[in-house]
Amino acid sequence: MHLSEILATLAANRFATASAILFVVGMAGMIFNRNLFKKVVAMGFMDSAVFLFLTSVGFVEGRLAPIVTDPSVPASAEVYSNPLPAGLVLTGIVVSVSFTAFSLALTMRLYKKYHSLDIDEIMMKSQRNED
Amino acid sequence: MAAVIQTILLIGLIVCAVAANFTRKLLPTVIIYATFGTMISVIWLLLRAPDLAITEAAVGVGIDSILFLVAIRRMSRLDKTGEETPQETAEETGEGAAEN
Amino acid sequence: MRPFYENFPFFCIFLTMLCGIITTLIHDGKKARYVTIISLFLCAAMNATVFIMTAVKGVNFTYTMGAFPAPWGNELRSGPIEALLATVFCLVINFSLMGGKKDLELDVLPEKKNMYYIMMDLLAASLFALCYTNDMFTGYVFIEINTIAACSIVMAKDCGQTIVATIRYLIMSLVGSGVYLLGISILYSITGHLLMPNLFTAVNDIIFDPQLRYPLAVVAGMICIGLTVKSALFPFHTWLPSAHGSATSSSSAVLSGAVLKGYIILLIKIVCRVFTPRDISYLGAGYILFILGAAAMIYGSIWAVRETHAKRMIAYSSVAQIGYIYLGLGLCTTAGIAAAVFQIIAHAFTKPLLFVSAGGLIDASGHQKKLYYLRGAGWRCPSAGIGFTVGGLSMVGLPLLAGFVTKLVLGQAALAEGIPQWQMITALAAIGISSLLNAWYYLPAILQIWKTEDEPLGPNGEVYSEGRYTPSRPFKVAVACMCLLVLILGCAARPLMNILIQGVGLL
Amino acid sequence: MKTDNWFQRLVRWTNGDSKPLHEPQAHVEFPKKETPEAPEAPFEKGPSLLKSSAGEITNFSLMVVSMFCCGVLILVLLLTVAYLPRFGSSYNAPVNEVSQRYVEQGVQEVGATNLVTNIILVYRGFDTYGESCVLFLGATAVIMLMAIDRNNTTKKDLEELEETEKMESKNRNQIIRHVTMILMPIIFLYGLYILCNGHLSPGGGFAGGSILGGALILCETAFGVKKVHSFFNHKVYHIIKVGALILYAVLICYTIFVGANGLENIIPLGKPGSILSAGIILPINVAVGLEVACTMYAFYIYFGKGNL
Repeated sequence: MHLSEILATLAANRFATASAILFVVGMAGMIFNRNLFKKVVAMGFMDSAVFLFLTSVGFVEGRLAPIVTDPSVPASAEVYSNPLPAGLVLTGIVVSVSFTAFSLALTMRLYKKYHSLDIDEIMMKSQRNED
Repeated sequence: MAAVIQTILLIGLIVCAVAANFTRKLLPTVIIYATFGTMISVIWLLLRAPDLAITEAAVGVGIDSILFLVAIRRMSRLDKTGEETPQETAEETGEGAAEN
Repeated sequence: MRPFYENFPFFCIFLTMLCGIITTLIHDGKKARYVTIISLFLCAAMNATVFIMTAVKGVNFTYTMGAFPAPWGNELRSGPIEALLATVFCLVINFSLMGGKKDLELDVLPEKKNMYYIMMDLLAASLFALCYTNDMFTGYVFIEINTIAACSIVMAKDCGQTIVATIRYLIMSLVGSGVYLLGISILYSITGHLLMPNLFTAVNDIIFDPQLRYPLAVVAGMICIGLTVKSALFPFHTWLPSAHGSATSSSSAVLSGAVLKGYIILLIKIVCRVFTPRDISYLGAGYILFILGAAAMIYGSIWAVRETHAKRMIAYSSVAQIGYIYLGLGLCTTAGIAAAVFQIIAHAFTKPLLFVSAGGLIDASGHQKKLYYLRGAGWRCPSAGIGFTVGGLSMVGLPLLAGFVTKLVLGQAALAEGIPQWQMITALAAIGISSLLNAWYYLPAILQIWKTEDEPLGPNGEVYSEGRYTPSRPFKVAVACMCLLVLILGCAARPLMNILIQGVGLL
Repeated sequence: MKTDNWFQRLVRWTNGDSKPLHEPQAHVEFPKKETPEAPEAPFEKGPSLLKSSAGEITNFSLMVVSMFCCGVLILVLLLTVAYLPRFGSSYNAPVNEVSQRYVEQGVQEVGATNLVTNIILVYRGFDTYGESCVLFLGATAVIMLMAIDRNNTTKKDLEELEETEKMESKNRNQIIRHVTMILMPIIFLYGLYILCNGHLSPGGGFAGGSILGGALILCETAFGVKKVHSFFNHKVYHIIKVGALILYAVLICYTIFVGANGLENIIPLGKPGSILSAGIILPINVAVGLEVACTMYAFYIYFGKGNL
């Protein structure tokens, strides 16, 4: 595969390309950023990246949103786009909210106890308390 | 035309995600997060997934940012040094809810 | 009309979920406890029925969740291995709850006890679902339930250290599930399916397609990485010792005995049902799992040798034992996978036994957690001492105990025909070195707890040697049952191995 | 200690006095880190939290390593994307018999004209039930952490909480109050519409429920926690949440059991397109919506106040 070919495909699959970059940015934020609050925000970005990719998989050029306008006429699969990815993403969004809330609650408790959001500092303090 | 709008929005998403990692304060991070949510819900409209757009606008932009703001308010109250104005935060929270 | 027992997997999942929801209204921790334990014993009975029915006939069955057949609706699929593992999980959770009762009362506030049992109920439900599911996305949803419940039972102790451990655990887990979800999304985009049997045919079609082979390899890698992060394989194990070492003892027992295994079962099912073991080794993921497993066996043991904190030592030993499972899985043969499943079962009983009895010993020594202060604790609380001894010796690999059989079957699987020579040598060397290292840290610990002369005083000069410490009856029952199960697994392994090999064929 | 020969070490080990690999009396002193004060911009006046606990990567080598890892990962993923089928084409693998049946027979088989709702609530109802359990667990976990108890709250904290409560009620903003008076009914109505029309138009339980939750939160910010508690207190919260979840569980259990055993489903589907149609979807949407609204409000209130 030539580089030009690859670039052309990347441009055509722009949603997938963007979500790949977003995913890595979010994951890097989750792993390397020391601020707990930002880890939580980065988690939101990472999840959104996956959802973006999944939704773009369901899109078909020139088809309508999967809501049947006239139920008396049998729907044709040629008219509506694929509804399955949207269903999966809907599930995923709600899951990610509960995780956001949970990790924020943990962050707040840690801030209350150690007065810091820096994970390294918090770990150092908690180990010192233990010894 | 559609492709151009989509590309602009996608670049905006990436810029938001990178910017959120490098802001100094926490409040801008939340605002960037809300911007990100708004953009992604527009993208979902473009991708013909209106269910997702509504849910993201309500959950990702509304509830998530409210939670972040409340967390910041609670934590800054724990900071004894801070004399932050509750009114300001309350207004923002109200706006977040009204966006729904 | 299907036979009635085929409904049991579905009943188990929903029974535990409903118990969890109803427990919200029960504010009395004691009643919540009874509800949980009774429902779990019921589930154990139901899962055992499914196991016996399927193992005797040597079949598996699918169960449509709703009126719509498989590619459209959800589906459960059950065979001997799934049912056996679900039974094991019920028993493990129950024994851990029984054995860790005293610690639980100390560590968890009374008004929050019912929430602890909610988490346990839903944890059990998610483990059953992970065992039985036949759909990748259902797997993802229940992985998330499992994650949140597992994190909550770590933080239930509610001191600074456990919250730090929880957030580290949570972040690593979320990275893992994000990677897993991206993996199944890419898989969906190239095959168009989420159901395992349909994926199997689709993957068989495209595996030699030069265009799609690379995405497929990335997918295999991502699914493996996502699930190994969550099950704490060697380079991703950093969260495990702090989470398992600092939680209350029933939580540690459940986490190491059941939670880690849930993800591995899903991985085994994906390896067998979506890909074939041969495909996995063709795509290169099998070798990576094998090498990481071997590295984990040695690395975890070395860190356990250096550790002086009793529960963290056991937690590092978990890292090593998880390595055994991945070593078997990485061999990518039926015998290897059967050995991995056997190790899952053996470790599922041995590690909770160790954690629960360590909790008892620590209790008998005035809550001092360093190994040094546990000296003589075996005499103060004989049941806990016996439990620790049996568990430790099983880990070391004493014949007639479960751990020995694991090493034996793993060795046999590695020596079978068709395994490359370097894998053979690596596997045998890793098993040998790891056993030696296990002996190095478990034997002194066992010797110490039975030592009578020069018992230490507590840091403030307390004397523990006077008076015996009386453990509660559930504790004794739990320790006795788990010791017995470890012995049975060690003595009667041959028939079980036959069932497992048959079951892996049916996966 | 280090001068011991191997035999003495062995003896000490068998006595359980020391660990062979463990340095005797290893006491790790954590170096006190000098955190350089970040240069303060003149407009940055405020609590220290909002100022400079950004926690960026300060260590240079770590930064290089992380950049390298990210670069490699991005390259791997982009190469994968390059091999993926083309975006938006109708020949892609996901456009297969599975999605075809969802589109063509969804309305007849399940009854809702919103095909996404069909999928998440009926075809793949088990997944979605698991998802609402995640929400339930999230709420339980947050309550477990944030509810006021003797572990996380001291007397001083309680006093402080009361003080802020008083201060907030004193200078509650008039503008917000009036705007809320006007907006509240509209938002509630909108939420209910989205909730109950989930099988006919975009939306459904999750979106509608979070809008309702948002309305409750707005109510709390404008009128104070006491006003909200007059109609939504701890007891009501528990009853609604558990009731909704049990209703959901019973409905989904019934459909699964009946469907799997080939029995006849007695719930009528109704005429597609009317509000009372689509069998179990409408009650499930209402149940989910109530649960989500309760959960969102609980998140908010436990974050801010620590009790409901």
